[in-house]
Amino acid sequence: MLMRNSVGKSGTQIMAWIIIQATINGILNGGIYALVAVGLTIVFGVMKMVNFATGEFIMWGMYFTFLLYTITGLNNYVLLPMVIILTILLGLLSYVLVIKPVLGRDSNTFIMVTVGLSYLLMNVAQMIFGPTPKGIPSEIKTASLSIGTFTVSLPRLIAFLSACLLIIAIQILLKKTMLGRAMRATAENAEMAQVLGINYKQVYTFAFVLSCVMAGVAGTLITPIYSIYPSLGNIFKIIIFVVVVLGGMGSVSGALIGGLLLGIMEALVGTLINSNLGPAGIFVVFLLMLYLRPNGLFGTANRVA
Amino acid sequence: MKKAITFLVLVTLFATGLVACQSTTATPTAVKQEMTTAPAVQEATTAPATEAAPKTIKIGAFFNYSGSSADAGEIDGSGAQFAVDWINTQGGVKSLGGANLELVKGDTLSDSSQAKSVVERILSENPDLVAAVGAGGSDFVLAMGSTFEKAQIPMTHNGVSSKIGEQHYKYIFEPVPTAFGQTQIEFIQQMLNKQLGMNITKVGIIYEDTSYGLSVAQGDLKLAESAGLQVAFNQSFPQYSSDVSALVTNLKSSGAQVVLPVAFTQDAKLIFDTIASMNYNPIILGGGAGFLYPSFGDALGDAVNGVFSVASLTGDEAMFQKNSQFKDLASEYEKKYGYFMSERGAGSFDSVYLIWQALEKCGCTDGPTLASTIRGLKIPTLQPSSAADGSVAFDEDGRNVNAIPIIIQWQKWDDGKYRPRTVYPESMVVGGTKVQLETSGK
Amino acid sequence: MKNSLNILKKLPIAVIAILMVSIPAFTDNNYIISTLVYCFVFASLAIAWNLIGGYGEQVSWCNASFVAIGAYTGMIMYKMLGISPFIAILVGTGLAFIAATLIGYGTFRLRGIYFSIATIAFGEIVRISLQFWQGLTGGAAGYYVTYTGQNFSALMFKNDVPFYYILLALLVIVILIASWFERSKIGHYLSAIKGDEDAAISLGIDSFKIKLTTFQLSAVISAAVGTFFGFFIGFIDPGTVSSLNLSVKIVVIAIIGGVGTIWGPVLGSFVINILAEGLNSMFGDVGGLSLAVYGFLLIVIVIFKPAGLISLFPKWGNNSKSARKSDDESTQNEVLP
Amino acid sequence: MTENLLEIEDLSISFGGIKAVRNVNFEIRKGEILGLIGPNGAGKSTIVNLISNIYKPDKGVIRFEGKELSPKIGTAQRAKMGITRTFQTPKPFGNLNVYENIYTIALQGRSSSEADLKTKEILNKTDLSNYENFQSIKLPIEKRKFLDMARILALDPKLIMMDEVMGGLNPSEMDESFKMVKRLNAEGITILFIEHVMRAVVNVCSRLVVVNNGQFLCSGVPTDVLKRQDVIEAYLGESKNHANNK
Repeated sequence: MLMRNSVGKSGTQIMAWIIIQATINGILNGGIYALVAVGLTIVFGVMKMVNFATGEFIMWGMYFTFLLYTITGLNNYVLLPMVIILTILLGLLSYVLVIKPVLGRDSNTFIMVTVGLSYLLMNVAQMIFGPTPKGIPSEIKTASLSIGTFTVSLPRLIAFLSACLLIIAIQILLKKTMLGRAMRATAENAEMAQVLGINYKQVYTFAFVLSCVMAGVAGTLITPIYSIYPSLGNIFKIIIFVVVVLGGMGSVSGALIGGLLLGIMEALVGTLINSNLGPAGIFVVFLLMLYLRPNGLFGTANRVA
Repeated sequence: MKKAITFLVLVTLFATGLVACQSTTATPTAVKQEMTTAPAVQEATTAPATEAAPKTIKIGAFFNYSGSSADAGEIDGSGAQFAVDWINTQGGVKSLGGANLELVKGDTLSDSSQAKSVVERILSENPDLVAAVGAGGSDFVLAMGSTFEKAQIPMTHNGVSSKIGEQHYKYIFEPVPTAFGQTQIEFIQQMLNKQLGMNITKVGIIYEDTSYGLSVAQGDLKLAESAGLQVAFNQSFPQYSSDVSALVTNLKSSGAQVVLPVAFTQDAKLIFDTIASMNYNPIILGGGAGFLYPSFGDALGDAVNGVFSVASLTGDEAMFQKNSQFKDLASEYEKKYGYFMSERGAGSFDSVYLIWQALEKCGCTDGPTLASTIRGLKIPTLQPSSAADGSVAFDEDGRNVNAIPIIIQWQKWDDGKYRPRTVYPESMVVGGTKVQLETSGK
Repeated sequence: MKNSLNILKKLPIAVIAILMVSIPAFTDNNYIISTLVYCFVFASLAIAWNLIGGYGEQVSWCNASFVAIGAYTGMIMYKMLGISPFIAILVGTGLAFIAATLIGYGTFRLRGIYFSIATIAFGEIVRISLQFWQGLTGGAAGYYVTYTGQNFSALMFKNDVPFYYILLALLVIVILIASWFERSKIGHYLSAIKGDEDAAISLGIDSFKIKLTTFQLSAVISAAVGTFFGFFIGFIDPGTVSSLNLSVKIVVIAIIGGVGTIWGPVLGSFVINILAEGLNSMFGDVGGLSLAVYGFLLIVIVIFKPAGLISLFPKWGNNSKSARKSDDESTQNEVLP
Repeated sequence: MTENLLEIEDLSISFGGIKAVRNVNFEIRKGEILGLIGPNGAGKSTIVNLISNIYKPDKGVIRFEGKELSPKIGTAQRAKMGITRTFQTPKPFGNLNVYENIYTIALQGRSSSEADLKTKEILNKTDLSNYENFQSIKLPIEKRKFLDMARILALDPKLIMMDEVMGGLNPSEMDESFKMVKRLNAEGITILFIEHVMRAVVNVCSRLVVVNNGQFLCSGVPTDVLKRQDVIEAYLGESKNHANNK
């Protein structure tokens, strides 16, 4: 069909262009997947728990950005530090009121409270900001770099690059700092860590808040791309689980690779077969992964964050 | 009040159940409670219906006030609420002793599987409910339809889907048109190609994979091909996508000159931005829905200028040219809600307006009579109509056979704000509004 | 353990049974009837989930997919071939069995959360497929029942009372299956696996087989309920019967009620459904408020009732091993009895 | 000459290049208490895991009652055949009480009434009767070890591999355990006793096999084996050896 309609160029040229462009799109979108998945990865890796409210923290990050924009009128990237402060507060609040009381209970409990939390965050957002999608005027939202006939969406490129930076930063935090070592020890074995004099409660607090901050940062970075509305979290709700597991259960760098893989996969399937099957493509690949390479792309069963 | 009672009954039923579980000794009381509470409901449900000449007439408004489609729900609700206030300030239903209309909100939670039970609840809480307006979308209408049929309560809705008519409902009325695709294709042929001398041969159709998207896009496809246009690309995408670049990549390579997208706000914005960011400038002729919301204009800013879309109706001069009593509606509405009267707002206004007119005409509140009165109405509404006097005309399936869709273009109004303006068909265009091409798709 | 059998014989059951059977006689309010039908449906679904998710602590996020498989099979066979749902139910459950085998076979060999995540992925695949194969499934437009007068074999009724009795009967059957399961060998083995999988295996229990069988049972029940549920709500599309939200609701009901117990999910279903209705009825006018309160209450219940609401009724909850476990976890630091 | 219950021929396995067990050969005779000793990381637990097929050997043969055990025969199946093992840290089914812990296992191949009788019998045999309705995760450590044993007995095992059962017990508790081990053995159950508490070994074992660095070192009756120079060296070397084969 595509070939029939391509004026001037030959079918194969068109195909080549499509495939390359699709790959570019895939990489960029994969960056966003990685970005939003980092938060979940940390909690998952350190606390061995699934946070169903991650999407809502992203959404709140966007609303914080919107709020600060309406007050200050500043560009969303400039607002990042202030957003981080606000998300830290939100994260701490959620941790103290919701997570702390259920520490040490089974996984079902944690799932339940985070499901409840996501309902709460989503609908409180609607009550405060209303259901109508909000947007922040951004001069770059449709900007793109052209490389030959190929185009690279600027906001997505920025999101992608910052995803890489964030992940490097977190890797350094985990590998080099005392706190990072404590987190990894706790991830390995909470009891053992306690024996070694690590206060795992503090580590958990830090891990959870850090993951909220990551989600918040992701939110700020994607404001030029998506409208801001209460149920935005649903866009990513499912995909981030896949990214996390594909990346190897709490491996931060794994999340990046996992995100990219899914992004490219989705783009290629979506472009070459049918954009409705893009997501399906993801999940089929994912199930295959589970069967063939159960520990994710990177090795060990209980991966350290 | 009724709310409380019904809810209470459920709780007691439930409580008695628990009491029973807990201790066998408590069971006699449990049963007694049951005995006493249940008939209470029957009284409650039957009593008010017998009142003559009610002071207020209750109309149910079933929209998605919360959940993922809450943005549309808010616009729907505002239109209906605005209509009710507008009617009451004019003295309510005169033929019923000036009874005021009262809107009873039913929140369908953006979940069509809940729609049915929401309707059931509102009906049981308000046994004196006279009529209803809706709905979040055609799938919601389909989910509620049978309930209204059984309860014999007329409902007017703004959900667009050929499927609804096929149900042969007796109490469901659809003032809005369904032939969107036809108008879009006509517009390309008549306006763009004939009058403006463009040479458009290739169109691309992309639609979100929902019942609404399906029904609009399928219309487009058939008609475009029969009209000799080449459909260079035709594909759906999942609602609330994280990325539509796959779609746009193909679209661009297909060389479509006009893109017919069907989507709601969030996806509409994403599509639009992606098209722009890929340095691709087709003419964009939206399939209604998200391309008409005020928030679409806000999200795009200046970029919205020149975007076309098909619509059932919109809040510009066109809608009151037939009937001067609507003259200041749009401005009053915008003053009250802070955003212009869009398709959905005007549509749900119409829904209430029709019920009001029917009530006036028959001076009755019983479902069957009211329904037949609505079916018999031949009055002008906001809905653009093929009839000279702009009147509606319902067939036996409750479709408004006179309704015709329009094409709007987002243009800068004198106050510097961007709003949709009717640019096609000519019969509906007023005040020398012209299609502005140089801006489109930028 | 042994008294779980007697429980069924206990008087309260009889009382509830009489109560439930007689309710339609007391009210002609279809809303109350239909709300109770919802309670029955979700009680059955939550019990089905509870088999694998509660007794086995293998959290499944795709039980909605089995509901969808049941509902769609029923609808499609009726709409296209005019076959009564009472027959279609056999096909639906069969398909669900196969689906469960496919998921379980790969993931039950793995430990930890793999199974859970795999179910999420599978759920999405089902939803997307239902959306995509429009020819068969009607795509996003879905299927809907067109009411053409009473017709029992086609599950078409003027009001919901017949559904009330059908789904009440189904619930009773499901409860009986669950209580059989709790006493059965496989039930015992599963709770051993839940206790310590390595130990269980080293003691001769084939955990893979046990988990798979349980999951299949859970799927089959869900599909059976799904067939009737589809005809009851009269309109199915991928978003309604196959969404992660529906799966989550099932899980919520089971956990709030009390996992690893027979009556927990039943209790949970009544609480959650009536709570949701009540909240929507009370706060429906303020968009978002009712769901916000809903979320808040979920958190509160989980924090303060770790073993689920069933722990409010000791003699109903505590006959179950798993319920007792959660209690212990919440009171780990208490002194030995 | 008593016949062999289990024979190991030239058994080897390596994890990521590290040879945890290298060409080990030894046999377990019917009815004996064989002590498998060696310093930490010598490969004792790995051998147990190989016999119960938690690990699959890279090469080598395991024969049980003369028949070769193919790697296809899984852990659970072997347990049913009578090849059972305990873990270094007891693994009770925390969600069940003591009775249920045993009953569940006893159910295998028995009707519920038979299982009930079996459970009662085992409870007495293992001095757990007064803990019958005790929540197993609340049991004191030495009772947990007994519970592990009790569950195994529900399988009517032919071979029990006891992996460092004496760890973390005080002398009096140990003596209790000795009695228990001897009693079981008296009932004709063969026991592979993995230990590095020398006192325990000397007390219980009729014969010893010593492994070091994953290799067979020597075997014989406790008294002379423990006199051997290489054995003593192996143990002295233990402090330098920090590898962990679990």
